[in-house]
Amino acid sequence: MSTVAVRELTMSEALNEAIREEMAIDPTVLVIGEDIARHGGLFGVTAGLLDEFGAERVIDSPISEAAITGFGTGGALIGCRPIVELQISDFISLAMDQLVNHAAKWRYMSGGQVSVPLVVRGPISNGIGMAAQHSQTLEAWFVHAPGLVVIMPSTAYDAKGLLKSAIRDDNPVVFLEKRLLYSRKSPVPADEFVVPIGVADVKREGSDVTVVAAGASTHLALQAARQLAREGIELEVVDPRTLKPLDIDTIAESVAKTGRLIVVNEGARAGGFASEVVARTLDHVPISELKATPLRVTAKDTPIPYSASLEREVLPSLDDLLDAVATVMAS
Amino acid sequence: MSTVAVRELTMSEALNEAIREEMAIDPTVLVIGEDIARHGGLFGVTAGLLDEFGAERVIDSPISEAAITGFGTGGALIGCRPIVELQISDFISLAMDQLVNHAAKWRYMSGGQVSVPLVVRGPISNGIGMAAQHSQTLEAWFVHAPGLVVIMPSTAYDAKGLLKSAIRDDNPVVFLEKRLLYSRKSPVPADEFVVPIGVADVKREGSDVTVVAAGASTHLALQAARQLAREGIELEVVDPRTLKPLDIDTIAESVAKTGRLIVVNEGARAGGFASEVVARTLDHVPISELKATPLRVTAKDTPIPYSASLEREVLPSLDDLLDAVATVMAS
Amino acid sequence: MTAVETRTPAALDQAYLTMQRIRAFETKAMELFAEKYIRGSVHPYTGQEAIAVGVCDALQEGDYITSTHRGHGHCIAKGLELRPMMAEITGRATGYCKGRGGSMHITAMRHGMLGADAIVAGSLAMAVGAAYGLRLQGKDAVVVAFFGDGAAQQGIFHEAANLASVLRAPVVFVCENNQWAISTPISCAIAIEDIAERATGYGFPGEVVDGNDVLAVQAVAERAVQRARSGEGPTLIEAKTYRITPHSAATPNDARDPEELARWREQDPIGRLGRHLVETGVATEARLEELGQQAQAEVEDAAAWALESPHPVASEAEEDIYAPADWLTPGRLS
Amino acid sequence: MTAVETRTPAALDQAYLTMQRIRAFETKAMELFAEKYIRGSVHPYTGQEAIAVGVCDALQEGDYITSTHRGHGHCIAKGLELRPMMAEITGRATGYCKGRGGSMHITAMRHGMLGADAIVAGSLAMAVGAAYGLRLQGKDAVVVAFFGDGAAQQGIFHEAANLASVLRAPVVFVCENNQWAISTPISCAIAIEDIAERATGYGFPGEVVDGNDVLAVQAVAERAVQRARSGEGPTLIEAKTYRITPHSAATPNDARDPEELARWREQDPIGRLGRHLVETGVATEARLEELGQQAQAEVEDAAAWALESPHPVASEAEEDIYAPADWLTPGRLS
Ligand SMILES: Cc1ncc(C[n+]2csc(CCOP(=O)(O)OP(=O)(O)O)c2C)c(N)n1
Ligand SMILES: Cc1ncc(C[n+]2csc(CCOP(=O)(O)OP(=O)(O)O)c2C)c(N)n1
Ligand SMILES: [Mg+2]
Ligand SMILES: [Mg+2]
Repeated sequence: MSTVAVRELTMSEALNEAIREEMAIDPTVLVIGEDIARHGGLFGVTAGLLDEFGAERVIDSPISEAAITGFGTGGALIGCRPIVELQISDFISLAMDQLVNHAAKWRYMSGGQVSVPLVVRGPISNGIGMAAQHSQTLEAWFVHAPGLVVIMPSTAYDAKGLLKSAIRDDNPVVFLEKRLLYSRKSPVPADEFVVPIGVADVKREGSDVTVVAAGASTHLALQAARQLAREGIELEVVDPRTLKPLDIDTIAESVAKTGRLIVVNEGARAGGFASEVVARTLDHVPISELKATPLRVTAKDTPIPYSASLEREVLPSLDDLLDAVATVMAS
Repeated sequence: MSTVAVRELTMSEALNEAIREEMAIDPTVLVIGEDIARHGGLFGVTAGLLDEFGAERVIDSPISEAAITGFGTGGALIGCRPIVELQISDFISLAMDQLVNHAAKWRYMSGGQVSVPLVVRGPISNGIGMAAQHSQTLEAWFVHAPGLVVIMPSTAYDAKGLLKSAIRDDNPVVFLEKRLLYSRKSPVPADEFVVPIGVADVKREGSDVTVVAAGASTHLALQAARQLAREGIELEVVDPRTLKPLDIDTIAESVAKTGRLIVVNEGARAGGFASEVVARTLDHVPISELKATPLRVTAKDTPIPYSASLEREVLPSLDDLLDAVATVMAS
Repeated sequence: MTAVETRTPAALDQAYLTMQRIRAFETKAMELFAEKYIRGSVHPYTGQEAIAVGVCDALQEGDYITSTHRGHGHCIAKGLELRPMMAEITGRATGYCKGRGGSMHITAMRHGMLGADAIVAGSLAMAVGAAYGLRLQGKDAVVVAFFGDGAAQQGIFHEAANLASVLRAPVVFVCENNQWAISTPISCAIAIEDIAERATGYGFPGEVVDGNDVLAVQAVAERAVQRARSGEGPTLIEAKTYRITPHSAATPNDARDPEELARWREQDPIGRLGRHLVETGVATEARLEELGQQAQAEVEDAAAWALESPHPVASEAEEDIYAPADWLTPGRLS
Repeated sequence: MTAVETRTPAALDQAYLTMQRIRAFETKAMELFAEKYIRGSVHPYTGQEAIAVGVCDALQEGDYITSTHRGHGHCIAKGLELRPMMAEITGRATGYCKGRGGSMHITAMRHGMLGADAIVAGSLAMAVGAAYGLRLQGKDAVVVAFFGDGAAQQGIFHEAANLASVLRAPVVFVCENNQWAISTPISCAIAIEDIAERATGYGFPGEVVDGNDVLAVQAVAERAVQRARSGEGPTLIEAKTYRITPHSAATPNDARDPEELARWREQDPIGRLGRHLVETGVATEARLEELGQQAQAEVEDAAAWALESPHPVASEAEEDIYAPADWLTPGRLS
């Protein structure tokens, strides 16, 4: 009995709705983070929650990333569903032990006695001159941490549906939001909905090249696809949405169809998520079924510089992707 | 004028010699860590240094992994060459911010004004029932951190030569030692020598399959090679020794020769170093030159369990490697 | 020794028995390690029994604890059963954690044991979150976080203590100052006398107690637990003690001054409670002897049971990583 | 205001000028951000000038500082030049860091500036290591680590303070308590009055000072620096102050009570020093006016120079990641 009512929401509005709805349904959901209560979060994701749900469930924390992550894990162990906001996702580096050695492992180490329904979320803040310590894209670290779920949405719809699922999920979820997408509007149904974790979304169908791209990279891929369509080259854009567990079936199916794979990712090149997608795909699609060598379009293997000209040079660009497509189409 | 004098040393003796020699040459070299002075390190790597060089340069630290890593970075900035021991390499998770956001980035962020001659070293402690928080193989995280050098030696010779180079190197180096290799003896020249950083070593030549494997995995690969040689299958075992920067030329050259690539790595499967080697190799060797789809032989994507039967099941085994070889030889 | 009147003979009997259980359990565990039935390591709680027992006696049904690498004593004091504990540390399928956790990771939710943690100080913030979450759920439960003197130098100690204070979380921080961290004396780790002093930097009370006096520990713990339960916030208890065994089974060499060790052996908390019970006529030597033997017997039974238990099936190694999910229904499944 | 006798008119003149330079620099930086010449953000030091100036006046050639996201004031007080600073924050090749660092990452080794750090509290342990390393090299240098009130809740603050104490590192911790961390009042961050109290938990002195009184700050800093230099170990200075601008250019909305802000504006450190200089006859209104204009002019010149400077060449983006290496020769190359 879902209606067709659909609004245009920014991603931050969509995320805000997701948290608000889940807090309204489930009194064990709480939010903690720096400047998330009074200020409503630096990017508005938690705006209004303090007034609606009170200071007991919407907590402005001291600047203690490790402790608030551990706090969330402890709360999750005894039946709450904490959402921990890290103001910039780079700061997860201060909580890696709490996240990886504790939240991610507690269920396994306990032999399945406990579950850890924790969400740790924060923005990926590159592209706006925040420099090296505020501009990292670190999902590869979390993908390499068994026990974690890793999500990176590209649209307001996916962001809302996936955050609701993440809050309801009984596992620790790292939820990465691209800061430059917060203000981007897209249609979101007014009715209650969730987006399943672990299911990729083919954002555009195409027969020539499979482009796997999540978050901001999805839009780069779609932009390239629109442009190349005029030249008669059809990209299939697969947005994994969840990076761990990865929906390899959808990716492999697409690559088996197109015979060509390009992975776009804003993380540093060495050891990045793009490498994982390439290697993982080869477990499912033998090279005999490939028409071209898989390519990665990633950030350069450098810290992110401050100046605009340098940052532009380091991050993956439309031209980089177009060149990659030309290469795989040529072979 | 090097002599032929060669002793058999364990890896921990070799590491100890490397530090001792460098401390004797260079008064700015200091060592800090938990139980590294009085006790000489839990695994003897720093044994005797306190007596020889004194408490000012050989420091038993409080249990503060983040601070001692930052301490090392600060010392490096003003001209010292600190060696920070993390008692078990898993504890680097407590220092990720200091290591990645500080040590790794300071030179770049300063526009090349400073260098950070820091060594952060510690054991990979799996295989002996230390369980999930003491048994991780995390090099993939560090490989994904531009600015870091990452080293993982497989022999006493490489360990000594590479640690000396790491101490002399003007960049932050993460030096990962396999605990089960500490007591393994191999020949080490009595004369002064170094092993260059960033240069792989072909530990065994072979024509059929290139097996890239570092640290403990090198020995698994060599074991498989010896066994398969009897069946007429020749593995070429390439030990990268340095994981970042990776000597891709040597790897690519070998793969171009054999047409087959298997990467062995003890890290968790998803987002592991093996994925990087596969993707990186494809940048240099097109699939048209490959006889088989590249394979990864890794740990399962799980936390490391305590019990022997479970831990054995999770870590990569000789059988896993033999199966992989059979697969690539069959295609 | 602190006045005894507050406690019934039965309770004292029980405290003595529990301390003997811990002592016997650790002695057996070290044997089993030597015999290679236990992998990794064992960190005996020997000499510190009065702290776990005194503190846990101050807790009630529904309260929780977190523990450390040296956690067997906390488990036993919190009421865990010896058989599944032995099975866990010998890596059996019948262990509390199905053999996945081992000696440093015993978790037993049904006994209010949130888990032992092999990361020094790693569970302090978790304890604060659990305490806060329990209160949010309307329970008047308290969480006790045990940790060592060495752990007090970890950043998370500072963050967790401060966070607990501003949130008035019902948590009690119990620092077992045995004056050594492996081979490192406390004098190399801090430049102050009492770790308890640090509580003033967070705005809650810090108390120093003789950690080898079970009755003194219990008295201090009761005040702290009461304070936490009534919503007044955390307390930091520093219990001065000493481990009378080496750091661990895997680190047998002990560089500590034998005389220091000898002095502390005289302060053995079990001996002290025993002498006190006899002097005050609460128990006879014979009764103490009997309790010691009972503890021995229980531990032997647990070990035998454990060693007869099956090892985990290798094919199950990939189970229990993720909890089942059903995002269509809010609230937890498991 | 603290007695003035200790300082020459010239020194006071200089202090006033430096504070005006900082004020003018930040005002200009906010303009340049509004005009999109600066990316990311700018965190003005406005209102806290007395702290950087008072502390850096206590330092000598060869001493170092570490700084924060709010670091321009520390840089100017430490003697960095305005032109390459402006060039850095406008992302030019002529900046101290060739435009790679930006506003939150100015490093200038030749001026003893080890670097600003955008990770709150991130450079505290680095400061300890630098201080210790300098002493190991036989230099009698001191390192000052500036940080905010919010930073005092980070674990690394605790670890660094404790490590500095046990190693007696020649470091001075300067906590600029402006009572807010972005939108979070100090009352939500700590449950104590003075952050300086925490020093007792590490075994070194903690001192509270009026952070808007440059002479008072300088007096306290001189004691602390002297103590560090003479090998007696660290000091924690808590300077009470207030930022009279919003948190940053990127976070313009300011929820703080306007009356609170107004009260603090009356305590403006520049105004206070100025009034003091006039009252004590050290300077005339005219002279102060002149100094203010000089600061303005220097800043305008720096901005003009910066905006005429070239942007970094994109092709150089991958330079300066790794230092050159020659493992055959011990000792550093760069
Ligand atoms: C984060 C971390 N660092 C180091 C270790 C290695 N380690 C295990 S026990 C121990 C000493 C702990 O000392 P303390 O906290 O006093 O506890 P005790 O062993 O004395 O009971 C150390 C350094 C660890 N397990 N975790
Ligand atoms: C580790 C970390 N957490 C959070 C932030 C985001 N942040 C930047 S400034 C700031 C407030 C810092 O407050 P304080 O230390 O009092 O310094 P102030 O801004 O008041 O000068 C925060 C939370 C950060 N940069 N680093
Ligand atoms: Mg101890
Ligand atoms: Mg502040």
